[in-house]
Amino acid sequence: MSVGPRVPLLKAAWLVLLKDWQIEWRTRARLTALIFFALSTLLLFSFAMGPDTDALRRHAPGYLWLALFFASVLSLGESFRIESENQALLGLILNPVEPRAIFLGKVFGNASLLFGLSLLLLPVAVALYDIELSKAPGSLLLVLLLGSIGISAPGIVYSAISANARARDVMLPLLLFPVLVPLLLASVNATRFCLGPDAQNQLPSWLKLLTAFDLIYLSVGFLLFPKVAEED
Amino acid sequence: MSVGPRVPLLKAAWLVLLKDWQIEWRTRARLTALIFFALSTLLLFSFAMGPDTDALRRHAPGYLWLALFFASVLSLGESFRIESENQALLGLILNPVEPRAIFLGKVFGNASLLFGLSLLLLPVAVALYDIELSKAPGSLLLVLLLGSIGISAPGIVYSAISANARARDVMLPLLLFPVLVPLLLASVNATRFCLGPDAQNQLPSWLKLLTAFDLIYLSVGFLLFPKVAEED
Amino acid sequence: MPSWAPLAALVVVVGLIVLHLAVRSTRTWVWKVLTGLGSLMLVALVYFGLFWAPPEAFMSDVGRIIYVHVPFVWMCMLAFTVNVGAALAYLFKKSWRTDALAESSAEVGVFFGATGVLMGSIWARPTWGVWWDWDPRLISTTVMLLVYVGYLAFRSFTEDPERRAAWSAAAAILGYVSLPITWFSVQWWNSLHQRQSGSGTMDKPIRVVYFWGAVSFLTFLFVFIVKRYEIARARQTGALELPPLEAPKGQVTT
Amino acid sequence: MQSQPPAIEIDDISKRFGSRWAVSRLSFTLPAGRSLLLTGHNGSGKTTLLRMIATATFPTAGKISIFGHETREKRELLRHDVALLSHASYLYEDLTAAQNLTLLARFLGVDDSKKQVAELLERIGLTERADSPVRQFSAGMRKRLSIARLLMKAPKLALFDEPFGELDPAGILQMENLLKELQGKGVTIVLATHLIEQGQSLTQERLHLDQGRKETP
Amino acid sequence: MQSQPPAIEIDDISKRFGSRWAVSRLSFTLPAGRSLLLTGHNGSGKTTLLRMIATATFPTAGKISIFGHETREKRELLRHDVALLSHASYLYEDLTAAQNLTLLARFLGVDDSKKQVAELLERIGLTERADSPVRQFSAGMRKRLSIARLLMKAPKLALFDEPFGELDPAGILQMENLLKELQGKGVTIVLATHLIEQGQSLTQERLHLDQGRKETP
Ligand code: HEM
Ligand SMILES: Nc1ncnc2c1ncn2[C@@H]1O[C@H](COP(=O)(O)OP(=O)(O)OP(=O)(O)O)[C@@H](O)[C@H]1O
Ligand SMILES: Nc1ncnc2c1ncn2[C@@H]1O[C@H](COP(=O)(O)OP(=O)(O)OP(=O)(O)O)[C@@H](O)[C@H]1O
Ligand SMILES: [Mg+2]
Ligand SMILES: [Mg+2]
Repeated sequence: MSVGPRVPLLKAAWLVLLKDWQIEWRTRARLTALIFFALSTLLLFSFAMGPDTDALRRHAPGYLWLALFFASVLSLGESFRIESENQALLGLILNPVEPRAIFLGKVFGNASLLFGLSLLLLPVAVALYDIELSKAPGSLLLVLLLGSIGISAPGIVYSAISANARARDVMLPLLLFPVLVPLLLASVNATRFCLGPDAQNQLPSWLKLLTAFDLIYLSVGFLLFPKVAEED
Repeated sequence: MSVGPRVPLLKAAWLVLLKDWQIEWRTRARLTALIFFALSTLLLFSFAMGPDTDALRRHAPGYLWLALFFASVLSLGESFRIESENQALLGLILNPVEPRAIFLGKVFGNASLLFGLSLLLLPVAVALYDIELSKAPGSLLLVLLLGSIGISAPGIVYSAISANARARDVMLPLLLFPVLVPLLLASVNATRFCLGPDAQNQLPSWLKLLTAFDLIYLSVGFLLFPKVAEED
Repeated sequence: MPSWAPLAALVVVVGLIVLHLAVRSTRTWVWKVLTGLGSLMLVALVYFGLFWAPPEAFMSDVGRIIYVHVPFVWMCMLAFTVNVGAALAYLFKKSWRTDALAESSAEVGVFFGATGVLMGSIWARPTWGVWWDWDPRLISTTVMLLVYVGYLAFRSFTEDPERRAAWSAAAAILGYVSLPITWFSVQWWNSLHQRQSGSGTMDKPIRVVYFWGAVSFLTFLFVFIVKRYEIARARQTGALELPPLEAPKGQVTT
Repeated sequence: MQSQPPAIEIDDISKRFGSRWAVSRLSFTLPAGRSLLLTGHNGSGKTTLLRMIATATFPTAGKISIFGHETREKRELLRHDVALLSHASYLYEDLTAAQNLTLLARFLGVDDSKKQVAELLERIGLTERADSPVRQFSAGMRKRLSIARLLMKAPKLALFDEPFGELDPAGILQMENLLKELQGKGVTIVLATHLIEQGQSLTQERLHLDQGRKETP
Repeated sequence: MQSQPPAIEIDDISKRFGSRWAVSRLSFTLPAGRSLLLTGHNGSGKTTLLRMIATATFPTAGKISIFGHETREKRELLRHDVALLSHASYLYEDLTAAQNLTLLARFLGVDDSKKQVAELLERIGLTERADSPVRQFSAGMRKRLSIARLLMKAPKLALFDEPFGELDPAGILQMENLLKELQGKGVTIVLATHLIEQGQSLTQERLHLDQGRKETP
């Protein structure tokens, strides 16, 4: 009898990621629709607030992250919708693919999607909210990357839970949002200090918070995911 | 051979609505999760904007309607998710139930859900954003009601379309949001004038716009729905 | 340029378009004539726009972009009107032709609209100092474009051609209905906030050149739609023929 | 008495999915009062044909007439009299067996829906599970409930797409009796199945499809 | 040589869904090298039992051992050697037939995946449709692709849940040959079906379930 996984963890995670991209590429719908969704969210914010250029510029980081948040709800849900048809997730686990490989593959797939999306949103935010990107572009990229991972790590766990529950679409935000509040605070503030003046040099502490958040949820998710992905 | 529908249109619409509520009641997940989602959206707004009480109060109508908008995407999607399992929508149409009855039933089911949600959000908005409800409570209710219908009427048509398309969840906002921009403008402004001073008596004209929006989309949707709900 | 020139050009162009639509046999060459004519008019537009017309009162030479900027947005709206007409026609009577026309007009319309808005945006930077402003015209045009970008995205995600045709016809109608509503509500919204919009009164020579531009871009609009329509029809060809009466020989059956 | 129109008249229909023809240039007439066995290998177009007869979808070209009414034009009329038992169950997963049936009864305007639902549940052997949501049903139980849905409708033309699948031996026997009983009542039956012998003993006519075309078996 | 552990050892298992017992106090041993026919009326717990053997779910009480390994503890190990053909197809609807198989091959670490995918597609008769997304497949075509998935895995224990359903006569014949061939290669087979005679001719042991309990048929 063969022993242990035939394909190592990271290779399997990479295969999961490739598979998701393959499906993505065949349907192509998710990426385009996400971009579009995030763009119209940015626009909706400014419509809802009225023509108040000053307030818009001040709150730009908040709008940017909220748009990413709502987009992430859609993206995370979609990520397990493709697995819930024909019980494909179970098929994957029985394949056998280690659940942890699925976790890693999906987290990094989603994070890269969100990161790419945030890069696309930046120029739009410049146009709409009249912000300046050139102050600390490196830190800004880092904030966006850490934020994307921070949304995805707990998001994938909750998305897997709610993919099995009834009323999947609505369960996800129910579970996810409260957990993400600290992340939102940290990302919004870090982004604010990347875009505007940072007199008291607060950026590093927010970055630290973001990193800690990511590491905690990556490891907790890594440990928990097998429990939520399969029956016990 | 029997001729024509055995059950009249409005009766059938009422039955569709009852059925949806029955499913809703059995799962109970949608309503609870919707409330929760809208609440955390309201919270997220205040977090994202930081401690700026004045801006919060000024933009409260915008936040309220944005929360309802994002909640409506979930609610509308769910509305056809229950119909897409086992091709239940087709089963309903072959029953036979007139597609227009399905349209009416679903629009008013969704509108009442959103209206109820908005009523629940009001006290929360009072607590979070420090607004006053007592200025024109009657008009405020009217605005909320008209807004809920205005979201649901085009929303149900688009939701029926995207329920069958790939990447259902992400397709709906793509189609719906741009169309809802005028509704958002009208609702936000009408709500603003219900909550605050209305020196130039602008409320009636916004209410008129809302009513027109509702009537137009109800009738266009009523005419178009059969074309999108069944094959031709 | 004499002030009747744009009108005369319009009569010629519309005549050719009607000829193309009415007489099938002319379809092979009318579009070529229109392309040539349009190119000539464009050259003339460059001359009249850049050298003949006086500089705009407030914006000097940068203002000359108006000769392309505004006609582009007009063409965009014209294309969307064609689109909704095709969608309505499709719902009344199923036809692959109207579906192809709907697709091509929406795509060409988005092209013209996006270019027009982009030019406006480029224009705004030197004159207003920002890329974007909360002007009703900008907002309503952008929202209109978003409606149709969504429409096109939706089309490309739907595989079954018949369902796509029916669904996108419905989406086109709902979308078009929203245009006048957006237009008026946005204008209302802003006028109530007492903001200034960018338009002013125009000098007569400027207006003449500006209409000239509109007519020359009309020819391009027409040619683009016709060509795009032909591509859409070519993609449908497989869809139009019935399968052969007898099964093809030598086919493997399981 | 006027001569009756044929139960099903298929006039040179073709059905395309994307660039593939699922049904090609098919013509066939089922005279009134007779029943049809539909056979063919996997992917030959049986389900597609049944769905077209049931007005769930329509031919890309050609026409189908049921009892003399064209399906596309008269769909509202026909849907009262045609019922389809399909691969898809049309059931609401979150409603119970009884609720699913009651819902259908209400839409059909059945008067004593309560009694009829109870009778049907008894008949398909799900009385005990009447109040379980369909989500918890086994494959065979779902199939049984779909059969009850079809019976509730009391159609004049009943279409069965692989009705024996997932049923246990007792269920298969019941199904056979049901098919005979319906025919005895004058209901026209179309039966698509891979169990050819069983099918032939229950029907009078046969249509064999091969890649969407009529073939002699 | 040491005496072989039994292929399947079911030790007083019960499985509860909500407040209902789908399988109750079941014990059974399938000796190594023999194959099992699983029968029972609709809702008797066949699918649930197979899912438990395949480590897709686990008993509420009691233990199952496969080749001497307890399923809950050794699931990672067992999943390499057990394959399940189920009501659910585990297929990705938006990938093509070939892509679905290639994906599985990659996860299994198969070397010449391209060749093997082509061979399997040939074997199940889907070579022509290799590049169609599964969403466009008919019921029988999906079933065939699921069978290819199972074959790709080359398991030591193969579980079949109603494998004959939806297959055309040629497919049923192929399935029977496949079951014989696997047994010839020493693969242990568990076959749940309602076609009892067919099943009995293919297996040596039989387990009949009635409301989740063992019964003599
Ligand atoms: C310095 C900046 C700009 C100036 C001075 C300007 C000026 C004008 C003028 C004079 C018109 C014609 C108005 C009329 O027909 O009554 C016009 C039309 C238009 N502009 Fe601009 N524009 C500017 C920037 C923009 C920008 C940035 C955009 C979009 C992003 C834009 C979008 C439009 C549109 C859509 C129209 C067509 C409206 C219509 O007449 O139907 N413009 N603009
Ligand atoms: N929605 C669809 N999109 C694309 N192709 C489809 C679709 N539905 C069916 N087809 C194709 O049409 C053909 C006929 O399918 P159909 O389901 O009618 O076969 P069938 O005879 O019922 O087969 P089975 O015995 O396997 O149920 C198949 O080639 C199938 O791939
Ligand atoms: N997810 C579930 N939740 C609740 N009950 C379930 C669930 N799955 C199965 N059951 C119940 O368990 C029992 C056994 O179901 P199972 O699917 O194992 O039956 P089966 O023998 O495979 O029947 P069939 O021949 O109809 O396929 C049934 O009463 C069913 O209602
Ligand atoms: Mg079939
Ligand atoms: Mg079963």
